[in-house]
Amino acid sequence: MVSTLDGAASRAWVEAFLGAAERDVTALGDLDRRAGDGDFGTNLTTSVNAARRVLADGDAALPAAAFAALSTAFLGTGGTSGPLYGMFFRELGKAAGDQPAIDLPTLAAGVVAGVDAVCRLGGAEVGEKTMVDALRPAADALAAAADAGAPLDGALADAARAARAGSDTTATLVARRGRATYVGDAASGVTDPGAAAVALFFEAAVANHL
Amino acid sequence: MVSTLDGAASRAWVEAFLGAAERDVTALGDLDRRAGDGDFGTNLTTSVNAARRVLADGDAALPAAAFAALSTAFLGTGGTSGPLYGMFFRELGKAAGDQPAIDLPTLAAGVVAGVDAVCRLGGAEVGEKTMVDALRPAADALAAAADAGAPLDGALADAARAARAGSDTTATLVARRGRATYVGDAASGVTDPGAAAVALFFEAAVANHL
Amino acid sequence: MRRQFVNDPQDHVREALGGFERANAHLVRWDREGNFVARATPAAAPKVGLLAGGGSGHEPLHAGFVGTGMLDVAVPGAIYSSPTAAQFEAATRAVDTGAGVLHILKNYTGDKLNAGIAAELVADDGIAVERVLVADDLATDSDDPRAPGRRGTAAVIAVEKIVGAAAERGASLAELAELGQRVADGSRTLALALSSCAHPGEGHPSFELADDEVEFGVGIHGERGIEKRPFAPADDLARQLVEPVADALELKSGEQVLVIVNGLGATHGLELHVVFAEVARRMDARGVTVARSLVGPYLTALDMAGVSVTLIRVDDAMLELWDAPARTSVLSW
Amino acid sequence: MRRQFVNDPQDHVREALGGFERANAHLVRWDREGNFVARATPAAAPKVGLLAGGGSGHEPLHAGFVGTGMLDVAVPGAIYSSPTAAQFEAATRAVDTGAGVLHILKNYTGDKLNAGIAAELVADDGIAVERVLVADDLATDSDDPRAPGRRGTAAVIAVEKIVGAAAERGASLAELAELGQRVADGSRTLALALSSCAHPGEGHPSFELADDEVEFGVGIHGERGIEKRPFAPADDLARQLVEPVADALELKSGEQVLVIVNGLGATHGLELHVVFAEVARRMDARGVTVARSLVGPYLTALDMAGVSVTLIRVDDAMLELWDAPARTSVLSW
Ligand SMILES: Nc1ncnc2c1ncn2[C@@H]1O[C@H](COP(=O)(O)OP(=O)(O)O)[C@@H](O)[C@H]1O
Ligand SMILES: Nc1ncnc2c1ncn2[C@@H]1O[C@H](COP(=O)(O)OP(=O)(O)O)[C@@H](O)[C@H]1O
Ligand SMILES: [Mg+2]
Ligand SMILES: [Mg+2]
Ligand SMILES: [Mg+2]
Ligand SMILES: [Mg+2]
Repeated sequence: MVSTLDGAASRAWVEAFLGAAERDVTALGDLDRRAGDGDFGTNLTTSVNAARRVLADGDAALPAAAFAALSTAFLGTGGTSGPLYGMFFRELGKAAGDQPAIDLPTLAAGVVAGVDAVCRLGGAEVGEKTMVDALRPAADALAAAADAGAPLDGALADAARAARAGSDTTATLVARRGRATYVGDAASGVTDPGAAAVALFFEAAVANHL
Repeated sequence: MVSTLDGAASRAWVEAFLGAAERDVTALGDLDRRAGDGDFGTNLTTSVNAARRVLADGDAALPAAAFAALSTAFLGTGGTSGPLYGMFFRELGKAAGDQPAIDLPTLAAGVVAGVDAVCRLGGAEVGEKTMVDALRPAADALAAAADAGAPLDGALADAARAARAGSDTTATLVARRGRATYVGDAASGVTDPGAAAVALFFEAAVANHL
Repeated sequence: MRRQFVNDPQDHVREALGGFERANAHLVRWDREGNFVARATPAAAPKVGLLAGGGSGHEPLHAGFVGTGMLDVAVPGAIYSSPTAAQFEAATRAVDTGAGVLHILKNYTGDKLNAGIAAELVADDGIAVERVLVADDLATDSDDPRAPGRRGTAAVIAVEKIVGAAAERGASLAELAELGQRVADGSRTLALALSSCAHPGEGHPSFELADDEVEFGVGIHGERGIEKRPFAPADDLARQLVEPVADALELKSGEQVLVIVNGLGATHGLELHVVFAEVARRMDARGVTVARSLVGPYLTALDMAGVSVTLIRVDDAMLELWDAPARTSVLSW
Repeated sequence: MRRQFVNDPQDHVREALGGFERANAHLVRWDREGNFVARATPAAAPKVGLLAGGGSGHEPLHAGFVGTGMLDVAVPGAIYSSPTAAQFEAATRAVDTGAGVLHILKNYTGDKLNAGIAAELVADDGIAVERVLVADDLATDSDDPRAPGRRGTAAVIAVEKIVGAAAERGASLAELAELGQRVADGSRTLALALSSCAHPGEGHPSFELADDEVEFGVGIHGERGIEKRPFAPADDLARQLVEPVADALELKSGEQVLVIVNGLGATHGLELHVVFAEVARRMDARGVTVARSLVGPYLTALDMAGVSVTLIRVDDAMLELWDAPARTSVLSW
């Protein structure tokens, strides 16, 4: 049973996410080609490469540094997903502050603040076929686990399941935000790539046996 | 037997030339289409119309005014023929000065000066398939007649025959000046329009029974 | 087939920025790290920093308007894409002298999102940011409150010039935001294309037109317009652009306008001036004074053949600012 | 098919001149009778009048360079045709203040003939005229003494700017003619086209190119170049233009040049700056200093897609004149 996430663990999580993103980038790009403008894959690759560079320069001892590296990388990437992910990860880093290790309440607070930032800046709500459909359930799961005093690893597993389930529902939704609105019904049956990448992020925490 | 050209006669000559040019403009334009860049007809029409306007404002009593009207009109027209004709007619006007009527020596001197100006400015000599092939023989005929003390009407008839003959020879020549050089052998057999128009000018004097 | 002078299409904008910086080293510097184009010599006295940013492919916009009397910094995105939040952030920080920074944006979701994020990021360090949003494209006017609003196009140039002069004179951030928004709100534009544009390295334009039709109401990204209309003489096409614009602004006899007849890329100067002549005659017919005008390729859509007509309602104070000195690579007087 | 904003093709130039005059009324006036474009406010002190003229279709050349510090008058012919002798004459008379008039001509038979005639006509009234003949186009270099000589292209802009500044300072006609000819003689240009141009009202360009070839050594009138070459990346094409030009001028390490990378009409600013970047690198490689540069559509061939590269050998005195103030609708500093 793991109760906190130190610098090394945070970095391992982030690296696992970058690896998973890289592995699935073609499939994700393909989703955007079917239900968007097709640049999600290119954008994601740019972010992943930039994140690896920033991570190398960061303070390996601080959890905040790992999330801040993701934030910097995504904020330096084009498209709609880049800045929104960037602000999401930024809230994670801010929540971690200068703590050498973060506990579940801290992580949950950061994720909730991150999802709030995405919703505020992007204007999307659950059910509009965006990354929010994966982010919000994950945040809710973490917050509930934190309230219940649950262990961190179990909470992350809950969050991953919730994010994946939320991502899967997007295939049944009609886009009301972003470029997917332009293709309308042609996008029905297609999972939202931004939501799928969120699922990858939380699954990376679990796969990495935190 | 006519020995001088007064203002009315000069004007009648110029008007006869404008009429003939207008009548033959399509055929002349066609020659330039076959052995040049095709704009001779348009240029000539512009000059003819302008000349009529300028002529209307000129002093009908002065031979110089009739030739000056042609000069002004042609100098205000594009192409290579416009400015060269303009300078040719300018010399005629200058030779006439403010005389109320001009005699053959005056006319011959003006025509010779005009042809000299064309050769100097255009750089062409006889045999290069240009207007000079009609102008020079006409000038020579007038000068010879003046030297011989011949009457004006006969001299003009000589000049017209010489100009026409010179113009006809251009069909056998290969262009060495102007745009006709660009089409090379394709122009063989085609009369030079600039030379043909010169023939029209001297023939107009004869047809007009000066 | 369309062809362009291009090496690596992915690197086209960066290569061009390198060339632009070198050709205009007396006026601008291209910060490669932050990826923005700032004045070679920053404003001496503390003044509000003026920033404009957006996708590339619209050159000379915006970098061509960096210099004394206009912008402090331009932020170029990839072709037809928003700059990143990181670019906006770095550029904003670079030109803040303590008096705050004005973001001059054309109304596109990505630009607003990324510039908005940058504003939040710099707010953490006490840098004040205000925004002028230019939304002049009449073709995208709509009553639907959920619609994204009119797109922003060439009116942004007038905003940059007028606000630029006021900033040079020490106007506050709030004053500049108010002035700029007033200029923007008094502006409308309509555009039409005779042929669409191709991206560097691409052989075909984004859409094809029949010989007898024009694309009416196009934007600046090679997207289709609102409808096809018959090809017609220049004066006729000019009227189809200017009359709805004048109507939308409800221009009254006695009012003054700035006119921008803008080439969208491949349209020749002779054509632009023929169009302008008719636009000016239409203003005469309404009793509206053409106080000042710009005619040329100022905001392009790559190699699109087409023209946009912008009218900007101005008062004497705005005109006085328009006439104030500017030293940029494009506008200079 | 190509289409243009045009009413009556025959009237296109005049309509455009009307629009140009109206858009730039503070700078120029279009004398409709004499058909020339002169400064709105003639030079105050007596100075040598600077005149440049030639066919239209090359806008912004030459009317865009009329104003303080550059030309006194521009003489526009029909599209791709010489102005008439009458136009040259009227324009020459209009700008003579007693100090004489300098005719700045690009080397074309018609321009020389008509301007030469005008010079003779005004000589009758004691107006002195000298001529600078710009013949920079390396593509038409030839050893044949009977050949018409190199065509004149973009180097004329440098002549107008440098001589313009010297005229403003009171240089004599003979001094200006000598200076201008020296600038012209130290200039060479090469151009290539990715597609040819169509006249206003015409649907098709003057020649077609295969997708994999470019027309190398084109002039500015839509005529074919000297040969076809394979289409290639921008840097490669830029080198094919700049290297022979630098060789022809026998540029040595330590010398200084003005560079003009000129768009022939439809080529986008991004592309021109990419080409310029490579041209500048080639100068670096030779140890030649790019002292100043112009990058943009300054001398167009209607809607031709292509670029010309001009190098102009300059000394410090010429650079000082280049930097002197100018106020024209195109160049202003
Ligand atoms: N308004 C929005 N709020 C939240 N997420 C959004 C919004 N618009 C788009 N997205 C997300 O961004 C993803 C697309 O990202 P990307 O392809 O990088 O941007 P763009 O749509 O600008 O090309 C979508 O799959 C969706 O998850
Ligand atoms: N150098 C020259 N000297 C004398 N006449 C010339 C010369 N070049 C051309 N011409 C004359 O001009 C005529 C063509 O005139 P025009 O079509 O108006 O001019 P352009 O050749 O410029 O189109 C030719 O038929 C020829 O007679
Ligand atoms: Mg996308
Ligand atoms: Mg996109
Ligand atoms: Mg001809
Ligand atoms: Mg011709």
